[in-house]
Amino acid sequence: MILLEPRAFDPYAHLSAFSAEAVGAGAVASFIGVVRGDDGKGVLALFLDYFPGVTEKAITQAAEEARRRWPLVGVRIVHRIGEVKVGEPVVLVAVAAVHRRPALEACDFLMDFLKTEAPFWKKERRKDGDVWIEPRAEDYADRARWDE
Amino acid sequence: MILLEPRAFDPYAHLSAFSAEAVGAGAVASFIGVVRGDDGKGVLALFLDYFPGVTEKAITQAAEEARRRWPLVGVRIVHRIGEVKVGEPVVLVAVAAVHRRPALEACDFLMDFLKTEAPFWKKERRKDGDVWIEPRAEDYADRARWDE
Amino acid sequence: MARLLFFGALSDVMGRERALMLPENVRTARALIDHLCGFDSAFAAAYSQSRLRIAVNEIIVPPETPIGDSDEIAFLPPFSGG
Amino acid sequence: MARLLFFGALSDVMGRERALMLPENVRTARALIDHLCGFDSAFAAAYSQSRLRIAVNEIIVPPETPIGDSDEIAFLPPFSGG
Repeated sequence: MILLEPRAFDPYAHLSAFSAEAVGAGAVASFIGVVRGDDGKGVLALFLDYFPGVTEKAITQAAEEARRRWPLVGVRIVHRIGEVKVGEPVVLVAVAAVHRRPALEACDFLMDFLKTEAPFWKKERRKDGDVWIEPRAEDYADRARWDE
Repeated sequence: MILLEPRAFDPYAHLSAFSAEAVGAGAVASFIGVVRGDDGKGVLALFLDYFPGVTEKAITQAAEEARRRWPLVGVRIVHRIGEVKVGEPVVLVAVAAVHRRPALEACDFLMDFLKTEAPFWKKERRKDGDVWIEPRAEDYADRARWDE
Repeated sequence: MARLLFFGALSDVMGRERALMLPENVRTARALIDHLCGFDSAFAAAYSQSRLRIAVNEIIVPPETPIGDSDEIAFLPPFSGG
Repeated sequence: MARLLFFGALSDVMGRERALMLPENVRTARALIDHLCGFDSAFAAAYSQSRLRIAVNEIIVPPETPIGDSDEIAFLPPFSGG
């Protein structure tokens, strides 16, 4: 399931439902990203722009790519769009597999994808104004680990 | 928090409480291991033996080692002991950090530790009798990735 | 009229969407970028700051891709999700 | 009397706990293993199947570690958690 979510969501309820559906999986790896507010930049919220239709398709393709690389039982990705408040989850990636390493690696792979290759644009709403964010050099390097 | 749990536990409730406590973390990586029953071996349940006092201490030291290697905000490990039914969670590892890679890597590290270096002994109760399980060669190889 | 879409930082300076009758000499995505840089200094400034990707009819394409008046051309600054 | 503890597969054949007056020639963990193998064939069989680790007073130690009658000596088959 790939979901672009315009409202606050409960990642633990998603994870619970996802695990219940992942019949035969012995391993569920997950990643939850939360908007940080206490980093001295005065971030009040994020705003996430996206390209309707294209963003969903890109994420779906990344999930298919993960299934091609690892034997997986299931993948769920929930990503906020629009305004996201400090402290709210902005992304959930959950991967179920028979064994742990495929689940953990695919989760890592999908997060690197979302940071640099999924059509999202992130703006920080700060006390002193709005700033569009680009990935760090580190994010691109992390993504390059998966090049075949 | 390191917890040896003799009864079925709700990993999503743990994860939710853990995230709420992890103030300042932008990233929560987690792993949930579940007892598989449909692998043709006729597994009815697991039984987990442990060394009271020593097992907790070994896991605590592994969590400290993870904190030494990566900048982490928090670690929670819940591991079942005693009888664990098919379909029940047997382990939860949750790691919170400011950024995603430390959280994901420390989660991976701690699972490799639990598979091969934590004083647990796992018996499968199968239709045709009980079988003590030893780690696979793969598990030892995964663990060796972290040797310094 | 070609339909132009702008995302991220570009949408702040250009709005989300514009319709444009493509001039005769603008026949590729790259030529369209040059054209926009020429008549819109805000676009030129935003463009110079980061590598753009171009999607024609929802498919990301190289800048040399031919475009026409029936196309939707989207300008995509570097992605930053997660 | 030394307190011997057995875990995992070993606990099935030896029980969890035994008290043992250490014979005079048994002064290291390794000598105790040899001793147990000699008088208990079930232990010998279980021992031969996998590498044991030894904990003396809850600390994992090399087999050459000295032991005495006031010690707790635990026999640990290969760990398998998670």
